[in-house]
Amino acid sequence: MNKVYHTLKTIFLLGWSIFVVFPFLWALTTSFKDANAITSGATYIPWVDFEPSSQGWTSLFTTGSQGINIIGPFIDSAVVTLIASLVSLILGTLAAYGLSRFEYRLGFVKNSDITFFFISQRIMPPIVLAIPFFLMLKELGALDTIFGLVLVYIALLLPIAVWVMTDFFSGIPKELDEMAMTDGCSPIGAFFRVILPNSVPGLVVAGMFCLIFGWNDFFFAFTLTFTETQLLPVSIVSLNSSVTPWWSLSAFALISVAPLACVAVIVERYMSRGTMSGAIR
Amino acid sequence: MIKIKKFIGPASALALAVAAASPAMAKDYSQFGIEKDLPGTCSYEAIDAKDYSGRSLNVITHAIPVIGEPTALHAEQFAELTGAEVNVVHVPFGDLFQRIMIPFQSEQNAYDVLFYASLWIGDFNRFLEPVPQKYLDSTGMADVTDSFTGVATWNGQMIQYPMDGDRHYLKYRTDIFDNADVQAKFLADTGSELVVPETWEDYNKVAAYFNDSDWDGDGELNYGSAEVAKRDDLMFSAFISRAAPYAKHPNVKGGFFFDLETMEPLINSPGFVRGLKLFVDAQKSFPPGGNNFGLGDEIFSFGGGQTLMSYSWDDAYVQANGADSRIRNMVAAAPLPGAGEVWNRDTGKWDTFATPNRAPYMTWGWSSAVSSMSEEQDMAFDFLCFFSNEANAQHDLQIGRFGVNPYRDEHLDVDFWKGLGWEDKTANSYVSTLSNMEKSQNRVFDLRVPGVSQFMSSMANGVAEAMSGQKSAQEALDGVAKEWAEITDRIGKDRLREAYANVVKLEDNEG
Amino acid sequence: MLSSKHFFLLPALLTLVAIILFPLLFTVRVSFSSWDVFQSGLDFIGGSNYVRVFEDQRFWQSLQRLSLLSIISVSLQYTLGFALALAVWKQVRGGRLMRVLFLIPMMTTPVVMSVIWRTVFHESLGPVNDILSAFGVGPVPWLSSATGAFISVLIVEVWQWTPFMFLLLLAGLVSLPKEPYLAAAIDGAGTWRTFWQVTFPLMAPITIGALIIRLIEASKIMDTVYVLTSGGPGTATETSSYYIYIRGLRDFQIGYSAALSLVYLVIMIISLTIIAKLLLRMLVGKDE
Amino acid sequence: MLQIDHLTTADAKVTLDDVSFVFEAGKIYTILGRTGAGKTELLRALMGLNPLTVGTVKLDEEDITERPIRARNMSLVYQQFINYPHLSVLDNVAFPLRRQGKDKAEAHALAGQMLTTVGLGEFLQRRPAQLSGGQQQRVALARAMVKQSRILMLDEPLANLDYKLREQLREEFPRLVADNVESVILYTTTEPREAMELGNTMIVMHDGRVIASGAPADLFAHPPTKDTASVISDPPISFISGFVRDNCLYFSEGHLAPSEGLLLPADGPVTIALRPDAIEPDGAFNAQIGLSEFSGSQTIIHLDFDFGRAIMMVDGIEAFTAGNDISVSIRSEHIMLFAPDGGNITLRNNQNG
Repeated sequence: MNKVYHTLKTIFLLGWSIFVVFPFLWALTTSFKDANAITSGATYIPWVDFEPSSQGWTSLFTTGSQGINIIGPFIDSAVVTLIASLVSLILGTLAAYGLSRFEYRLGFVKNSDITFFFISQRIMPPIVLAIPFFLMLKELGALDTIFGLVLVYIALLLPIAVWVMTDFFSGIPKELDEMAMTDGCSPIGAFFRVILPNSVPGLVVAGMFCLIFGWNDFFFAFTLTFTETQLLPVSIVSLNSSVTPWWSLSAFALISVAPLACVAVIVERYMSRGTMSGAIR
Repeated sequence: MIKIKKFIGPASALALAVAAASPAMAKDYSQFGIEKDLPGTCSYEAIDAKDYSGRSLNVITHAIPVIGEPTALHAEQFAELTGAEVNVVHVPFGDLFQRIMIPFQSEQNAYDVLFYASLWIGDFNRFLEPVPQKYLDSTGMADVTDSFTGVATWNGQMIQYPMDGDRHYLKYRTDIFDNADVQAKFLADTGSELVVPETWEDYNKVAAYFNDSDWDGDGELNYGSAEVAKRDDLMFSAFISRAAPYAKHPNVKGGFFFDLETMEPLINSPGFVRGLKLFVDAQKSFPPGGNNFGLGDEIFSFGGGQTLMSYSWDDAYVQANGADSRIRNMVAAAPLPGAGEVWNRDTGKWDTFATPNRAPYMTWGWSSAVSSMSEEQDMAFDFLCFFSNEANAQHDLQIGRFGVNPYRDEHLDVDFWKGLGWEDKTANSYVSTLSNMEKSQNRVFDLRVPGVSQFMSSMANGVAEAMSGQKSAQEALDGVAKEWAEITDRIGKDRLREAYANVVKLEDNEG
Repeated sequence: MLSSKHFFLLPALLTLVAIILFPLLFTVRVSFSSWDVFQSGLDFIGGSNYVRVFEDQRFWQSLQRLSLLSIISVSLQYTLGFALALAVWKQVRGGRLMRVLFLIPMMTTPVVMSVIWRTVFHESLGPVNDILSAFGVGPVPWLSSATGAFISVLIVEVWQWTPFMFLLLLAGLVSLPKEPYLAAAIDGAGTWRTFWQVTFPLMAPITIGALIIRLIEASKIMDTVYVLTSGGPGTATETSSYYIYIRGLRDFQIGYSAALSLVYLVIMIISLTIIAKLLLRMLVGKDE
Repeated sequence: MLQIDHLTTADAKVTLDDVSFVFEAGKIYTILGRTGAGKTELLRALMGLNPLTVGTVKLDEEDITERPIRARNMSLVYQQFINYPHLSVLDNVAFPLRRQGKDKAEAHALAGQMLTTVGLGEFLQRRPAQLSGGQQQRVALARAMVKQSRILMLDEPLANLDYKLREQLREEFPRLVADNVESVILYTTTEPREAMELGNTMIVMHDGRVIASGAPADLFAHPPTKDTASVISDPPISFISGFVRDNCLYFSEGHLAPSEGLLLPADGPVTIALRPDAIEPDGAFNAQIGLSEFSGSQTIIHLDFDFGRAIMMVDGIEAFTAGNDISVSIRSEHIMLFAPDGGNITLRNNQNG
């Protein structure tokens, strides 16, 4: 029985690993193909199945008509994502702490309604907001700027930060703050001196989600910029012409995954230590 | 985005100015990838003489490579020649319209120069700057064919800058059609001669015969027909090509999509329904996944040698005959198949034609324009004029993935194409097919009216429903007609009629 | 106390309201106008856009399709994510590598990965049909049949978002208290019973949170459909947000798409609230 | 001196109802009450964590009702072992000193001393999570005491410890707090023994009110009300509704209760309280054995009499079979009498005794 169970488990894990890796492997081999290698049907191994070409990779670092230079967009993407994530994390953490510790009341609006208001922002499909955001940023003179995108991304990411951190704080006993206050801290001091240092796991998770959703957003980056500011997902679709260069897209996919794969390593470390206890609930 | 920034200090700018002022001495511009500069209003030499340093030009264009790559290339050259900063943004086709329209409607001066599908003229005309006289008089403009001058014109004024000429025609494999063994076998099997299809019924028949067999002997299965059938791609074009000969009666005037007088949609008339039935029927000869092919898939499929026939723009043709192609010079062009019976909406009857009725579809085509909000209009027009100058046009025509196709009389020159290594049949059939379309008196143009995307996406949706078997052809098109009537009401009949009259004028050869 | 409690909440609340208020009110206003491709003014046409929404079969069908798609995909993600989390929970050998690996799909950009998936599912040039043909299967119409396209979208969604469930559930498992397991072991409960009687109930709060958040995100599915199938074939994979996108940005019917959006929003908020309540009652046996 | 007047709270599961008391410095007050009696709420109200609807808190005649927590000079040890997880043991204890503005060296020195006092001198650099439960609670105690606050509150500090540790820490407790002569020490507990052992004064709470207070021994011997008696007794005291007639005490009609040496009230109904040690095996009363359980080295037996139920406690572990009959005697010196509503009742001299 136990043996059967173990075999099944191994098969399951192995199968899933293959499923996860498969598109990446396919992208890897495709990134070394050219048009001829692609139109002749599915092939897998360079030199054996097809003659490799480096065109997919070089086109990502070439400026001019032969490719898209992704270095600029890479930096823009990183800057926008990092700033927006940081601001969202700071504001979201403060708000989540407030919501988990104090009672707010405004007419019939209570804490749970405020939390719901935050989270409900995620329900809205981006398309709803495209035109209004465009007009708003136009009035602010913030179209096609990093600032404008950061502003919009904050609205996207703040709810995530509030969600994760509210859950996290509700897992930290209130007594900890009270103790800090009896020990001479103001409520704000208690937060910074005691709660915050104990919130690293929550902050890691919230930060991770902010980075993921910020880095991967396509729609707003696409609608709210013209030529000056260009984020990574948008620069890749500039290759999505009526003739799709499979090779460049594949190389690009692999590159764009790299930064967040590092995040995965960090997250895994916290996860296996079990310190995320309250971080996600 | 491709950002081209060229820093030309004051000293070199001065040097350029001096060079420009000094008496002409043919300079060598071959470092820009062209063979040689050709004389003309906006030749390399003429543009080299201009100094736009310190100014910048924002350009929106299609994704790389189709149109996107030549845009980036010529932007790079333009920047180098004039010292201007040229910012180019590339957008996938599906979103190009909204990316241009949102700034237009909200009066945001986002782009100076726009490259887009010419049929959007109905929506964009209010926001475009008419081409100044100076450019109308340019050498390049004089040679543009009548069709494409017409495409660029709105209410008698040229507001788009012609830089591409697009139309649908048939592409087929000569190694099969001209193969005596195959011909004999075809005759034996079907009882009829193997000829290039004259009607869409023939096309479907031939496609079905050759489907699912390895007729090129490479060990992989081959298929009958590759068509653009993906709903949100350019499927609407494919459908119109197929329906046009059945619905466009050479003797009936006054509108193809609508009755110009009443603005009643004609999209569910028997001609269109016949076309749709044949389109649905053709699916059985598609390669696997063929009913979800976008243009790119179609080009890969036919251009890669997988299918026997295809019809769309020149891209697949040029690619199939490119230097590194496996099927180079095994491909020829022919007019789109026609129809033996044509619906006559005046009499309400099918008229029979001894020679199949042809209705060449001058579909879509890329065009360019300058925004009327632009503060850099002089530079913008110079850029467009440079983009399509004689040397650049010749260069771009040769590269299939650029998507630039013949739009000047001089491009319809067999020797030019032979110069690229095309053999007689490949070059001759191409040039004659294109020239004959220019001469046709029964051409169909795109529905160039406000809200064209709504009409086309409604139509594509109906066609897709029929293709997937959700509805019959008649039901699907009845649904489309109903939606078209609603759209017409929303936009306003008079506004539409006014715009549509421009198209009908071209179709009825009055333009 | 008064000032400090506002110190915490107000910055975020005001920031969000400031960013979101205008777009929201604007959308409401636009939904009563005829803003279209030919006219961009804010005229007033009463509720006729809303009347049109209620008669729009395509919209309601897209909503049904969306419900089906998101419920199936989220259930699959949850089941698989839980199974994976349980499988690697106590896995020592290769455990870390697998955990990192299992997280990665979540980190990828949907719009980019969907392009890759499109090539994977390509019916004549892609590897899946090629491999299947080696077993004498196929060619499978992955993207060109209604069922195939629906399943393809499902596969991509499951690939991309199972890691999310995996992360939340594994983090939950790792921090479970040990006592109930001792008790179960003393009672002689087997693996199966321990799971249903100890693990599953203890994980209920995490389960609810994860399901709700995933449902919210899944209901917005857009990038995958946009790249993979464009809602086709026919309208087989056209979800609500993609339909709103077609109406709004492809057709440029801004007024009508605003009305669609708001109706959609109200429906989503109501149904998600109901689902949340139901889940709470089912899994925890209480309200709130 | 800490004086509270009419403390009343609202808006919580357990509310305080008009609690007044005067606490003196240097004394240990044990607050005894069942879970939900309002002990924790009282402490929280003192700290300013639970908003008051009515009432004042005065420290040395000064009204501190509206003062923020941090300015009240109080400290609190929680039932859960709560320390700052991110700080070392030493920094945990130094934390309040640092907040008082002491420099790092001084704070560390004082904290180190205090930790040595509580027996954790070797663990200064550990994190709290690396200590046992008892040690964690010692850290918490050290942190609470180190700042020499005027009011030191301990909220069931031993409740979550296992039996042995609890005994050990309870024994040590008086020594540990002996230095805090300036402080009012409040110690809540649910265990009568603990309250009686540790407290100079015992305060009994029930339903959000103080129902009795005084020296532990007095209160134990003469609880003023039925509720007090009930809270103080462990194992639980049994109550039987009886009556007095003709100067005789009856459990019920036909069941005369022993009353030698008891003062009895006037004729009428009365609540008879039987301490567990009032009943002993063998005697004139017959009962049926219900549940029996062991508590330490004693056995507690639930008995069903004809006139009601009561609990008997015997030394040693003995097996009593449920359902069997047993005869017991009831000793009158362990009987207490209350009014039928549980209140105090006026007693007269027993003419028999």
